[in-house]
Amino acid sequence: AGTSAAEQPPPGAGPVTGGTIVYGHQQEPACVFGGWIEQAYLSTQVLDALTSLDEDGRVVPWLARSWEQSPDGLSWTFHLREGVRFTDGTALTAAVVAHNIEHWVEGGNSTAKVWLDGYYDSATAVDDLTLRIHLGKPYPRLAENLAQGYSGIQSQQALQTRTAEENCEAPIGSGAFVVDHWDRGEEIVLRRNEDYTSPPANARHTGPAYVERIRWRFVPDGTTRVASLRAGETDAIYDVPAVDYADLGRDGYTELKHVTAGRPQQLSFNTQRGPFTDERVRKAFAAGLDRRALVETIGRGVIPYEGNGAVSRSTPGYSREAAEAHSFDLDTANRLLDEAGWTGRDEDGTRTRGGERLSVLLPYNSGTIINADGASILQGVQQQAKATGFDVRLVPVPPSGFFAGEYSRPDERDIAVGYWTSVTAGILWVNWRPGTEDWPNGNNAAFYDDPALGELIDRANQTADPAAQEALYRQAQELIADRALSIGLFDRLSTLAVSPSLQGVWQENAQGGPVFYDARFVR
Amino acid sequence: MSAAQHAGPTGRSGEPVLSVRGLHVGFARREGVRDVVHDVSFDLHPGECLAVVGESGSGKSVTARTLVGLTGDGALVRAERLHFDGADVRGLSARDWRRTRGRRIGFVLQDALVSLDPLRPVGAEVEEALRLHGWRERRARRAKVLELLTAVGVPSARARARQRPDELSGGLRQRALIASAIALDPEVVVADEPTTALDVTVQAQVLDLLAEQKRRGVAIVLISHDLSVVARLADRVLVMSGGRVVESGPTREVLTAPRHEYTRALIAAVPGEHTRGERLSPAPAAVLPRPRAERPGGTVLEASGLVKRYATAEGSHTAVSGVSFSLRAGRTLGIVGESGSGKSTTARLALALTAPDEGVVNLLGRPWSQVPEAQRRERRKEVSVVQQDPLSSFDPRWTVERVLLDALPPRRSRTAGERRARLRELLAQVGLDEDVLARFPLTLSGGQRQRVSIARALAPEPSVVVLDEAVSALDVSVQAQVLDLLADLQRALGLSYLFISHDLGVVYHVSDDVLVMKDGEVVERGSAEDVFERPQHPYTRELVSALPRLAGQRAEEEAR
Amino acid sequence: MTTLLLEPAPEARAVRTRRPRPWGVWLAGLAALGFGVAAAAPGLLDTTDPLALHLDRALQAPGPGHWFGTDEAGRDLFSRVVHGARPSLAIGVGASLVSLSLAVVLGTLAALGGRVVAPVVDRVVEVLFSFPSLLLALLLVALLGPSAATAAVAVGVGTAPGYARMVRAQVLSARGSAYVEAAVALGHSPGRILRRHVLPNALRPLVAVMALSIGQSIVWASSLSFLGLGVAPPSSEWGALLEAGRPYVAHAWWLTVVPGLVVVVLALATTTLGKHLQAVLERSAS
Amino acid sequence: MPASSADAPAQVDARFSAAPLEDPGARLRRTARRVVSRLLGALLVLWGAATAAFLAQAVLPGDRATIIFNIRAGQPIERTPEELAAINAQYGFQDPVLTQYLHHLSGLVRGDLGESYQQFRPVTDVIGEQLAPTLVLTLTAIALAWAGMVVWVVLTAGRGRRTAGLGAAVDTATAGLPHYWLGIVLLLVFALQLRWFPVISGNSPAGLLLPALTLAVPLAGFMGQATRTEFERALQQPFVLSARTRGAGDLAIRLRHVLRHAALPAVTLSGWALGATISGAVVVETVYTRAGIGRVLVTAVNNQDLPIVTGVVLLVAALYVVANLLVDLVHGLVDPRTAKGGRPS
Ligand SMILES: Nc1ncnc2c1ncn2[C@@H]1O[C@H](COP(=O)(O)OP(=O)(O)OP(=O)(O)O)[C@@H](O)[C@H]1O
Ligand SMILES: Nc1ncnc2c1ncn2[C@@H]1O[C@H](COP(=O)(O)OP(=O)(O)OP(=O)(O)O)[C@@H](O)[C@H]1O
Ligand SMILES: [Mg+2]
Ligand SMILES: [Mg+2]
Repeated sequence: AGTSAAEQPPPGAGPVTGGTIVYGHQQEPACVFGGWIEQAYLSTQVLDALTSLDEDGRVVPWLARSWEQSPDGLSWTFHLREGVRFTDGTALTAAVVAHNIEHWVEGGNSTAKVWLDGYYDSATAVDDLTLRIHLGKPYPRLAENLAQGYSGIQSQQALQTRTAEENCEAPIGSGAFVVDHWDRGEEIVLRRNEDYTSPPANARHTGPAYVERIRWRFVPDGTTRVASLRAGETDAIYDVPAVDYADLGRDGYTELKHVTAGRPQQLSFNTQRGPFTDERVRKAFAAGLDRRALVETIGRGVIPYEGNGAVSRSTPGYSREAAEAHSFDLDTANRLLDEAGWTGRDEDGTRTRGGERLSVLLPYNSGTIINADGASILQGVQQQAKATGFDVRLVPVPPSGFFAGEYSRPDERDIAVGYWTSVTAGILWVNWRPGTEDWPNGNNAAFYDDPALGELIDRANQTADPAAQEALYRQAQELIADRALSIGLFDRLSTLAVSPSLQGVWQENAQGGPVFYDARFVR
Repeated sequence: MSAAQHAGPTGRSGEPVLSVRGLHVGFARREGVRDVVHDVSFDLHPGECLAVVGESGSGKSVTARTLVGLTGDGALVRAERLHFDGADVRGLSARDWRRTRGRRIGFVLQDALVSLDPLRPVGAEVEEALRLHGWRERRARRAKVLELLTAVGVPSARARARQRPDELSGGLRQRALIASAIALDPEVVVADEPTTALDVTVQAQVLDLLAEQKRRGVAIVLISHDLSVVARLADRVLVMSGGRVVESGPTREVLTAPRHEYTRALIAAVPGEHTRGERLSPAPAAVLPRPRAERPGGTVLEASGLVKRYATAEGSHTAVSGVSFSLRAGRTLGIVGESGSGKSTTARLALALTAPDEGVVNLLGRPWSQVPEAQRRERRKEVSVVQQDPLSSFDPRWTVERVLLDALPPRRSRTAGERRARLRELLAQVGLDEDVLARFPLTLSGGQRQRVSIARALAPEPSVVVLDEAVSALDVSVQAQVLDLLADLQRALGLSYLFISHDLGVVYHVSDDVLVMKDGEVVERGSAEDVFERPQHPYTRELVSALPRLAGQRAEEEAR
Repeated sequence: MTTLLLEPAPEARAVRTRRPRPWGVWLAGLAALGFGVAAAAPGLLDTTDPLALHLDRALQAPGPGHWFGTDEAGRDLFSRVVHGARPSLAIGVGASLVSLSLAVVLGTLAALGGRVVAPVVDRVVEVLFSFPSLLLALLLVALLGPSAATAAVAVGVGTAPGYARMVRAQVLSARGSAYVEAAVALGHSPGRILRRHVLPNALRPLVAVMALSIGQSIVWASSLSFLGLGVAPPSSEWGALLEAGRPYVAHAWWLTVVPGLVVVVLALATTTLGKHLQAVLERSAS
Repeated sequence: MPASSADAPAQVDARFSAAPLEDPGARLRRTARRVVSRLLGALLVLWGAATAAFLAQAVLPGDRATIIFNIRAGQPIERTPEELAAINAQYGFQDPVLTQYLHHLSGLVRGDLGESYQQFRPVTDVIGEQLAPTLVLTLTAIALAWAGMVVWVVLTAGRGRRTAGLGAAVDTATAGLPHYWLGIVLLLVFALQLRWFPVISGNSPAGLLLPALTLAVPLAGFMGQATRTEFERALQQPFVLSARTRGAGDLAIRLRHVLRHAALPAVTLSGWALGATISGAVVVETVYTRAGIGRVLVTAVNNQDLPIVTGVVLLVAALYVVANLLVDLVHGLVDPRTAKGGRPS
């Protein structure tokens, strides 16, 4: 149904300013600013960050005109743009930014905190427009990380004087848009900031945005989103279902696709308990899957297959070699399992060893982390693994249980699945840092506490020279692939479909969120 | 078809308003068409009342409904002639029928008490007839409704019109129904059992109402299985049996000198003062007399100062107040009274199914109502009950056999064989075949059900049986059989009966002593003869005078 | 003699005692038999593996080879529907059982509990009634994890209060009936009367109600799947199938239409049989 | 599913020779007594619901502070006690359960439902702004369901084997339509293909019809099943024949007499539907992109935003109580016989 072509702008039409963009997004967050990617997307519209990423993933100036690190890498100096004012009239100063960073670390944004944890020490205002961030360890990719939507800078006055509710619903930033109002359950309406002066360096124009308003509607159902775009009720939609992707493109809609950097959707094996403590079993599992065929069929050619279990292809320092490890090879898989002693078979065809079945538990968070396509792919994994004698038990975990920490302990699962967006391979540190007694690492999904791997990643993180750093990151990825600690499935995508009458929409390069600052209608 | 078979004009001139010849009505069944009315013919003149009598299922209602084109689903109607007011109605369209019904032919349905929409005020029901036939103006309709209700004898019509049927007594409901039937001054009124289920006094009023219509020139078809009703109103009678007219003629002739055997049986079956001590039904019921230990003489059941109150939405309602009686061994105590007078409540008190608020009941000389139920359970076999509505008194899932087995006292008959023998004995006592054992009560006829109910009551070998309206739901002829059966059983087994009925004739027929109740109180007591021949209390007098009698009895009385 | 049919009018039909339509009942019986076989021995109807992937045959429309088409991973929908009968019926029957047993206990207590127990039970039923069934389901899933059993319990508990009221009314009416009075008059003990008369008569209509509720339960359970609370994939439970097919509704109609139709057919079949049963019971009871 | 047959109408009773003309004082007292007992009952239900909600929260797995923290952060990991201290202190999670319960109740008594853990807003605000769309949707759906059901039943009930059979089959089939399936199909056909309605309904009046229809069609089928049985039963009642003998036509009888008798189970069902909306509406709200309580509830449960969950539970209980009162009222209007002694069941 609904294969009608998009309405093209009439011939001779040209770009105009003004108008309201209706944008169909999938999830409604609790607040505009926060630790979720949904919030980062919204924050980017109303809050400016210190830095931005260009199409090649390079850091470019935003609120920070320029920056430099001290030779020992332990202190960063950011020179702020002059004359920037928050929409409550207060000025952007180094003290304000320092206050923001302290605010995140103290719980104001736990995702921002994750990126600074372990490195960050303090932030001070050297003068009005010079900010100094002191680190405990060198962190060469700090500037890239500050480009994420979690690091939007808010008015200090607003943070200090307004209620939590007000700052949740309409944070005060210096961004291209301000929150006009929020009809919960329906939409957030953003209004153009008429006095906007501080676009990022990779923006395509300066001054206020072209369009007057954005109606950021929450349309949870994928079919409805596509239908609304086709019916002309929305000008752009997020998260195009794979099955609609080709049709929309053919019918004249502009499609944007961003492979988010960071950890792709992957399977991490429990290396502390159960059958996967044996490396051969992990490798056999990997070899027994035709992951590419599975992803490409169910993803309908839209969702890219990702073999690398550590980072995705758009991440600086990505290792292709790691991605190509463990190709589909049933013979190898069976041989490895035989070697590991799983030689018996029960009536279902599941392998056994000494009366124990080769049964593994794969819980996943249904709905938020794993969408419908993802769930299908996991079912495919389950089915393919059956051929080599694995009994994969899939357990969809509702969000409430998931966040309550169900299936988070080593004795509760054999495989973990999930992604983590990031702008650098620094995500490796988050995911693979060995936990210690006083600094446990709940994000180490493989429960793989290898000081050598941790040290390797840490060294990479602290290496200032990009080439040397990337080499170290690659080394870490290959180590992970080599030991089959985690195997990749598919890349996490941010997709947009835009009506032909709207031009100039682009995706910011940290997480693929839509940027409407440069967008304008063609009439 | 002989002329005698249809009631020809008897001394009346002019055109009949209704003329029927050779009417056959059948219903389509899976097996084919089955006729239930055969070859019925009659003429009806203005101001004349034709009665159709016969036992249940004889085709009276079907004939009546056919007269207004509402025979029923799958009905096949054939007639040589079906004329209304000189015009053939056989080919009438649905629309024309609707114009005729209500306006030219008024119809009072058989189930009068449920024939008014229970959710609407009765005024609206009467008004509907007017509205359907061109009375456009609401105010005029309202006025007419009040006029009609007043005319049929509804007191304070304005208030009553606003009440719903459940707020009205049966008599008032029946009157409202009649009001809606005569609202448009129809030429013909068909009244199907207009007085069944009414108390005698009310019955008399309704009959008067119809007589009034007759006087005004309306032709009336009166359907009834009650000959005494017919005797009061009808000019001519059509006796139906098995869908056929077996006899017809002027009322007095048919009732005093019945030619057909069926008519004679029908007349003989009507209980009353004449029939006391006599059989009502022609065939004697087969009773196996069973030798039995003589009961000690004297009082078996004794009640004194019984009071029973019920809490209602309006407060407390006294259903029974200060009732005392004593039932002597081997005798029958009749309780008679209009609906709601507390008869059933008295029965339940006597059975200790409900506890009296005041007063006591003694059974066989020992306290009965005052002891805990656990102590009574053992003694319950001494007193049995035949309930008002036999069908609902059987568990619908149980066969007759199970019903009866359940009633056998466990100790007397231990083995299956003994029990079987006892069942056979019981069935023989009540005159039933053994093949009813396997059947469900639902599939039995009314008379059979009542017999099963009686058999169940006899099973524990009681000395007292409480019979609550044991024959009210039955046809005269079946009623006659059951009454005879009860009498036989009493004689054979030495039973004592507490016999409750609203039917004076029945009570007179069976009772040795009588209690007359009104509004929960006993207004008169004494021997049956005293109460019925020499009523003291005005209420009793009113009852007795309202008692309809057959034309034949009338004649005799007049002669006396 | 002339023959005429007087107004074969609708009113006439009103007089007729309604008889069940035998062909409808036969069809329903046949369908129920089919469902029963699919649930008991799916291998008889379909020998293929419902979960086997055929990545080269994804999203094929119904046709030869794949009667009901294939899904996004090339799994055969016919096979899935057949193998989904067992969990689906388990939910339907399980939910009905849960709901009716709860209803019987609550309803009987509410009717016969006397002055102390009955009002308490009444209130419990009311609170259950007023508690959003969705929340109940969400809570149960949070506690027990998503599975057919959870879905059955969630739907069952959610629908129980309605039935409990029905049972209460039935028990009350049976207890007030003339045949119970007759049994009392015969001197039978209260326990015996409860066992022999009150409960059997009060609960008899529930047989039909149960048949009616099976289809309904499956539909309700399938709504749980919509919220991700239904049976865990890759189960072929029909509600889960429906939900899994939803993203493809505009491209592969069969993925939703077929399981949807199956649920509707089941509902029709059980309802028809239930009504028939009710009619049979009523005929022997009234 | 309320049983229709169970609510037996008050037995026809010839015993009251005439309704006694009662004194107005008694009636007033009786009404007052009934109002008070109804109010008490309503309070009990609310209290029960609040307690049930509280208990449900208590038995849910997981540490509440962790959940709040994790959801705010979007990361499902273990937290250190230091991280959780602030949240524990803020919401009093360390207090004994009984203290928390009493605190909870005393808040409710004051009309304070607390503040959302995730939105930092008073629960009354969160729910308040979603209540209207939900009510509008439900009431419209109920109205549509009634309209459709009445037309369909009046046209098909008791009209011979085939028509009546078809009518009943359609009832059953529509009652079995899952909301989300019906919703998507209606959306694709009427909004996308025919463009009669907006795809995103929002809270616009034009966007109300499809979502309401989605809820209404299965409800109509559901009500139709109950109504049809009663309708066919009523068609066989003597008063129908009685009306015919007055010359009334078929349709007039169906509409003026029979319908009213058959309506009671549907009235009861409507009351139930009003209360059950929350569960049914979430699907429709999602498909049609409407604001409403259903989505609030699902989000809140997923987020374990317990103050909102409790608030919704109380709201639904209150709705249920109100719906019940309305149902009683309508019952009394439709069948005045029941008004006297109150509704049986
Ligand atoms: N609509 C119908 N369809 C089939 N058979 C019918 C129908 N109406 C009546 N009958 C049958 O026709 C016969 C005559 O019934 P009818 O109602 O005329 O009896 P009746 O003389 O009025 O009896 P009663 O005194 O009990 O009212 C009965 O056997 C009855 O079962
Ligand atoms: N269980 C009860 N609760 C409330 N009122 C009752 C109850 N049983 C009987 N009554 C009332 O008590 C009065 C007497 O009723 P009862 O049944 O004894 O009358 P009856 O003489 O047997 O009438 P009928 O001839 O109609 O059977 C009536 O007004 C009746 O409404
Ligand atoms: Mg009759
Ligand atoms: Mg009585």
